[in-house]
Amino acid sequence: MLEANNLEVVYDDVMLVLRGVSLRVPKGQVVALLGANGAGKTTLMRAFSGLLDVHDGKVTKGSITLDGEPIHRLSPAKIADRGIKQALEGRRILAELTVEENLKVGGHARPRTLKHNLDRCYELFPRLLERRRQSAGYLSGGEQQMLSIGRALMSEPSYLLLDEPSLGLAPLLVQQIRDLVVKINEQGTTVLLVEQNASMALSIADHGYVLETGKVVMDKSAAALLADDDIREFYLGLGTSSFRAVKHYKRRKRWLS
Amino acid sequence: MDEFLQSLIRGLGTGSIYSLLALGFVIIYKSTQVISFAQPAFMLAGAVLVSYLAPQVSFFGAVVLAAAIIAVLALGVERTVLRPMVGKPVFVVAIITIGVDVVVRVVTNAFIGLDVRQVGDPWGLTTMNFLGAEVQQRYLVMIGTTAVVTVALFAFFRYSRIGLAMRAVAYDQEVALAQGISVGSVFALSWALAGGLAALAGVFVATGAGVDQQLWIVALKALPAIILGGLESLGGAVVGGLAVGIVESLFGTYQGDFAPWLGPNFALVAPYALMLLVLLVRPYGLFGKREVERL
Amino acid sequence: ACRGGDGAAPQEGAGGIKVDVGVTKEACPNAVDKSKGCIYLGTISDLTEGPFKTLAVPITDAQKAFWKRVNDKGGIGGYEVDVTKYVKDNKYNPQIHNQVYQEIKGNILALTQTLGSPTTAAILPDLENTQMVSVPASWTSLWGFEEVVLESGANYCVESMNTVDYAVDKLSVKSVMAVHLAGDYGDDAAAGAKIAAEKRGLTFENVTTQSGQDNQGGAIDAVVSKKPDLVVLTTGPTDAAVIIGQAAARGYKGKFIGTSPTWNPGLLKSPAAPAIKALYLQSAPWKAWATETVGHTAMRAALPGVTPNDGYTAGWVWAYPLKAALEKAAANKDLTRAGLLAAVRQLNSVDYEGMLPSGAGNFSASPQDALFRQTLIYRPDDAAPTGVTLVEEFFTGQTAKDFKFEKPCYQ
Amino acid sequence: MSVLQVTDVRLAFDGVVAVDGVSFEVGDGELFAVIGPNGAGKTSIFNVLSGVYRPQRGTVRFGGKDLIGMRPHRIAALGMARTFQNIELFSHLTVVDNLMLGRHNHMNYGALSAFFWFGRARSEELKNRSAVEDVIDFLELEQWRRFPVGLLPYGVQKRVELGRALAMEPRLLLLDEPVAGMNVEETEDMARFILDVREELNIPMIMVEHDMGLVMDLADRVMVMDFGRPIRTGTPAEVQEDPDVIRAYLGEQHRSVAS
Amino acid sequence: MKGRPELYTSYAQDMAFLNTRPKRAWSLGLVVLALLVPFLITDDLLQLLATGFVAAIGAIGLNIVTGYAGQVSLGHAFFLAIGAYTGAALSGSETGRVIGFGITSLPIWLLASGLVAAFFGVLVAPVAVRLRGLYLAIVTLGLVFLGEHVFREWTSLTGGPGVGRPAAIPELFGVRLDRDNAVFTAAQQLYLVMFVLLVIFGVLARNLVRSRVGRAFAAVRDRDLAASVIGVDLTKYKVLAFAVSSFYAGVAGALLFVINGFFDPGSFSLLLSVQYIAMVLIGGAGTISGAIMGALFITLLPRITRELPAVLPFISGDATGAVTVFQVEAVLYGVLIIVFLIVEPRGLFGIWVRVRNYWRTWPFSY
Ligand SMILES: Nc1ncnc2c1ncn2[C@@H]1O[C@H](COP(=O)(O)OP(=O)(O)OP(=O)(O)O)[C@@H](O)[C@H]1O
Ligand SMILES: Nc1ncnc2c1ncn2[C@@H]1O[C@H](COP(=O)(O)OP(=O)(O)OP(=O)(O)O)[C@@H](O)[C@H]1O
Ligand SMILES: [Mg+2]
Ligand SMILES: [Mg+2]
Repeated sequence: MLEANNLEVVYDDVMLVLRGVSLRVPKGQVVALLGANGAGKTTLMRAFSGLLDVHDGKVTKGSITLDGEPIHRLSPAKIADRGIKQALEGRRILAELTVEENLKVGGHARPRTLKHNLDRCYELFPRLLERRRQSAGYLSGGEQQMLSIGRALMSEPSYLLLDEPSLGLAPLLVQQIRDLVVKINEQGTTVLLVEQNASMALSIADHGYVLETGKVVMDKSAAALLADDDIREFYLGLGTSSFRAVKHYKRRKRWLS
Repeated sequence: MDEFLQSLIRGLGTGSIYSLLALGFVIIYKSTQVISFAQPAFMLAGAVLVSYLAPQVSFFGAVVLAAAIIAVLALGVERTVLRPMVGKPVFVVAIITIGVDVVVRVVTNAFIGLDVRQVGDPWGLTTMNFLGAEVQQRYLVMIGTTAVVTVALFAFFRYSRIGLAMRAVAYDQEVALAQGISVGSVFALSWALAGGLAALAGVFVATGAGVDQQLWIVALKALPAIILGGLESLGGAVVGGLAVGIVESLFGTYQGDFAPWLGPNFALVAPYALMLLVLLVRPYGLFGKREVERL
Repeated sequence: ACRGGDGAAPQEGAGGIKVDVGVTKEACPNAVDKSKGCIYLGTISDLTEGPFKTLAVPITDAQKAFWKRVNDKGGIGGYEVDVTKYVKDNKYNPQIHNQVYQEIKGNILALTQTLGSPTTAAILPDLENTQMVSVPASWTSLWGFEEVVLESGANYCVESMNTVDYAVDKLSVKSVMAVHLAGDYGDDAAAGAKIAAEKRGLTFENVTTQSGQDNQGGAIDAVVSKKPDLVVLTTGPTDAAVIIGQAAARGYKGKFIGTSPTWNPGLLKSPAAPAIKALYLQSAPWKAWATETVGHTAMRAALPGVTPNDGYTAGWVWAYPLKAALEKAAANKDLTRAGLLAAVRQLNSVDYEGMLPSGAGNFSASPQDALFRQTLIYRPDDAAPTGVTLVEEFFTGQTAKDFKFEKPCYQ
Repeated sequence: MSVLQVTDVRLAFDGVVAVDGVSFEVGDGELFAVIGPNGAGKTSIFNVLSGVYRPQRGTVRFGGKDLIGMRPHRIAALGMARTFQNIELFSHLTVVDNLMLGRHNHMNYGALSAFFWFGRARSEELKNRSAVEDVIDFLELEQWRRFPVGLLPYGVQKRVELGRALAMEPRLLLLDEPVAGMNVEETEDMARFILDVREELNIPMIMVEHDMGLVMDLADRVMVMDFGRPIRTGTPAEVQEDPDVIRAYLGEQHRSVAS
Repeated sequence: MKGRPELYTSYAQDMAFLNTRPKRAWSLGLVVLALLVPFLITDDLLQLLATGFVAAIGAIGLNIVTGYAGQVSLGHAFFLAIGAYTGAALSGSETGRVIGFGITSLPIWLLASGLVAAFFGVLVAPVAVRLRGLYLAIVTLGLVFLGEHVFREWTSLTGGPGVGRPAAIPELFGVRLDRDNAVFTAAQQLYLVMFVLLVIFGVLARNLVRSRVGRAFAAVRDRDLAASVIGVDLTKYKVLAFAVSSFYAGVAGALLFVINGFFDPGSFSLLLSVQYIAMVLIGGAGTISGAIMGALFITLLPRITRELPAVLPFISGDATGAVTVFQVEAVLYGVLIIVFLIVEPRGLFGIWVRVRNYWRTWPFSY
């Protein structure tokens, strides 16, 4: 089990971004993490994968434990060795490398099973196979997203942290990603899923957390969250019927203020 | 013809020194996107070290030892002053390497003393017959060594994960970290390799006449070489270095007859002219890859 | 000026001597006799990174020893001389040279060393303005025309004339090539060689090269392809080793004669050593370290334990005229800058304690009359302390003897 | 009257065919949407329109001119503005400066007047500054004016990008995935701004977007692409029911997932 | 109005040159101080400061092409050289050894130096605009080497290496600024002139970078493709940046050696270019005041390192011992640059921003 216990994170020594977050990712589950932009979801992910340092961030209080053992002082390489892998937000493919090189970089920590993992990736994303010799920078936005996920899978992580995997993907692919998450989860990978597409995330998660300005404000089973009125309105957008209607409603609000 | 062949081989000889230097620059660039201006100092330090060690442990022992010591020194420099700069703008880092160069060079100078020092190589200036031309042995040794080093480096980068890891680190350190690549080790390795190569090059330069304070200037010849070859290409570095050596040598031999209007000693800047011409046609050098640009 | 200027008004110093800048009633920092006042002399030299460090350091050291000896012998006119407080590094860069000069100029009476010609040229107008007497550490023929500069020995121009004459007379050469660095050091020598070659009816080639071991290809190619009987070298030591070694390796069999900055004893251990021993001779403006004269002996005694190097000899020799000028000024009861300069103009010979022949050190006559025109020739020798032994005593060649000296040779 | 006519455009990169035989027109005041699977060539079409890529075949007519071969800044001067799939703001500059850059072609004083500032440069700067302030008002960016855009939240950056395009006073606006990565609330905001642009400024638009709710709600007409080729063009309702579109792009479950 | 210092009632006010009260106060204070300095300190320091001011003009130029337009140029020494030789040749007198035209009026040769350098900037720009990053940097470095070759060989212009020629002659309204006169010493005059010139060129540059042109530079730097799509002509602005930058370099080059009075072609080496890059980076890339601070820092640093050993008790003042004071100086120079950039990679301007932010929120610094 991967756990954050009462975690506090500060950027640049001054910006307090996480204020006592506790979160549990039990082995074998899919946990969804929802929250508005800037709530601190990515920050939490970075804390798990040890990448805070790159951003001048620090854990100032609390701890992160993997099966009870604290890991928040370890280097990213050590953490990756223990099977925790973050697919970074915003694709972050290595534009100058080819598609295949990108995948190989992803498999850095698992050199022995590289071949096997490559094949698995190409099977999941045939599009990448077609483009394997191309510079990754020339892929379309969605193809880059596939590559980013594929790269994360290359190291056969036991804990996979996915940061907005459906961003910029076509509806059909969103479904595929969703199915993919289910599938790798069934194969034994634990998943922490950050998503703006809350309906997609909650449809496959076992448990969900809602983060707001650095605090966990909701911590319920996915089913309970799906039924929650606030969640339905603010995260699932189920309150309104059409954007045109929203427009007039908001316009009025603007006039009033 | 004889003259031409001799000139060519001399060019290849000095060119192979430039290649070794260029390889060092390229290795550091590949992993950090920084041009390390500390290379000249390491080169000087390597030659000076050999001049001290050779009487004790024989020339070859001294070369190996010096390359190793300079590698460790480079590694130490990387640890202390470059590591805090991870993720900082590369041109700032480049200026820091200039600071390192000043420090290492001044300290090294203090060990040179008043007399020109000798590295004690076994070749001296003896010549041998090669393809019908009289050429100095040391040039052949340089060419041979460079070939061996190049092949070894190629194999290393090809068959180890490190080559790819280096490039990943260079393009995006956070991504590399997230893949479990130890950015620190990659940096350390590249600095150490580059340091060792610089030391080796320094010794070769010094085989001609000895070590003096100005030896470091030779390292600047690697700059047109790496641009000619394309900044990120090991093969390019080798080809670029040889091209610089050959162009210099042939210009030295023939320019006075064919193009005296270019002025004496044009040979010394000819590599830069060549570099400009090549870049007009290929803006990323001979083997460089065009930068990926997309909207 | 609205603010106290830099030049202090003349005052009455110890022993009724008039003083202004750089002379104090207080004793020198390391005074032998604390009751004496102090004359401060400045040194601007190439002490760390520049190309002439290996000469500059011994020069500076030797001058320190020289003035210490003067102090030990009772100083000058009730003063001792300090050359340790205002020592600056110019890195052989004219701008730095000027900057450090500006820093110290308000505290010194004169410069006991200003190393290099472009560097010194950068402060020359100021030296003239402030009447600052200065001792160069270079042998360009320009100094003969500068009143404030106290040069010693034959300049490069004259030295190469003598070199060529020597080679014609003793080695019967028919063709000369000057291989030299750019700048007045090399240009001056090349100009001298050319004048002599013309005078003696030799063919002459002029080849400029750049310092740096990898930069000698052009020069070597020129030597090997033109095969002159004599190459007059004015480069740095490693440059010379590369040129001589490689040219010999490529079959060149003529002679090289280089000026003193071209030489370094370390070359005798270089791969080029056999070639150097076979082909190289060195010209010199004065006698080498190990010579038995009063001055040489005193120098060796004053510098115990050092590795012999003719940089020391140069530094030591160069200091004599300034010592003579200071003594003359003190005798004139005027140790102001103007007084010192006036004293220089009264010097028609300087006692070099045998290091230069008598008659050397004339600063009162026109350049044409005052110019010192004698040179020595040395050859490499493993056994000698500075790697060279004498082959030809002080001589003036035909060319130099007849030469009308009207402007610096290289101009 | 159509503002833009694209006929039979084909674009390939050594081996990869990105766009093939694409033709369409955009009418005055129309909101035209382009959808399709990832890698279908949507962004590539935008890049052709704005002159970043040069197609091997086909014509693009805009404002009475053929755009093929024209350099990007010339096309921009004709009134083509766009936003980008991955935010392409000048991250070190403030919001105001980014928007002022949008007005680059509405000023035409040169370096010499810039040096001396007073006179021409100053008056033009002032005039354009107030135009920029109108955009700031319009997009409700007041509170962010002086922030370097790199520090702004993602949703706001997307809005600034729209603002920069609007500041150009375009005759055609290209929007590449304007709500990708946004949460529900931000998406609603953006939808509102798009509608405002349309209704108040009456600027024709081409929009690429994977959020079907938005596309189906806002677009007048939709073109669906797959493998670089258009497979269907029609009203949202028509397109939504097309079996080819469902198979290639939407997927059977889309109605349950997207709105 | 205290308490609401940043309330603007018009865009004009908002966009004014010094748009905040502290900026106005600071600037005024600095100018007054700078004008008092020549009456307070010695000539050698004045000369150093004057050199720093000139370097600042050059650094501003480099900052325009590198800091603002993002084109890293290591070729600044080349353009400095062109300015220096234009100025020296125009104002110098014909000596038979070097050419000279005797036009000693400072404004004339200064402008000409800038223009000639700008012309060369425009000449090389077409090659430069095709290149990026380090390729550009090293190609411009090539310019320095090729330039050095030309200057070495063209002795009638340069006097030749190791020999050199007198620098430009500064004469303003018939007054020779490089000579002491009844009112001022040469150092005081040069200091004041260089200061005034720095203010002029600084203000001009500041105007440029806050204008349409400056924004276009920044756009080219941050994201050139996007810039072209919103209507910025990349080639034009890259060429313009090179031209302006070279103009500044030309001006600075012409003035740089006036203080020394003498220079030789050896001055325009890689080292000089690197120093200017260091000024820009140490000052903080992309700010005018940063460039000025950086230039002063780099110019004064050797002097500082020369003074430092005196206060460090464990270093002997020995000039020739095993560890000499000069080696310590040289090492200090390197170490100070390293430490400085490690501690504050954003440069002096970054420090300034920190200090300002600290005081702005003081005493509530959290
Ligand atoms: N490197 C950093 N330095 C300073 N502040 C930062 C840094 N990275 C993030 N922040 C701040 O921390 C807060 C949380 O950011 P974070 O990226 O974790 O949010 P998020 O929930 O992932 O948002 P999004 O949905 O936009 O990805 C934000 O207010 C952000 O401005
Ligand atoms: N410069 C380029 N060089 C090579 N191939 C390219 C280049 N630009 C685009 N491609 C290829 O063209 C295809 C179309 O890309 P494009 O970006 O237009 O897709 P898209 O429809 O916008 O997809 P998405 O919705 O994922 O953004 C992709 O397969 C991509 O790999
Ligand atoms: Mg996030
Ligand atoms: Mg796209």
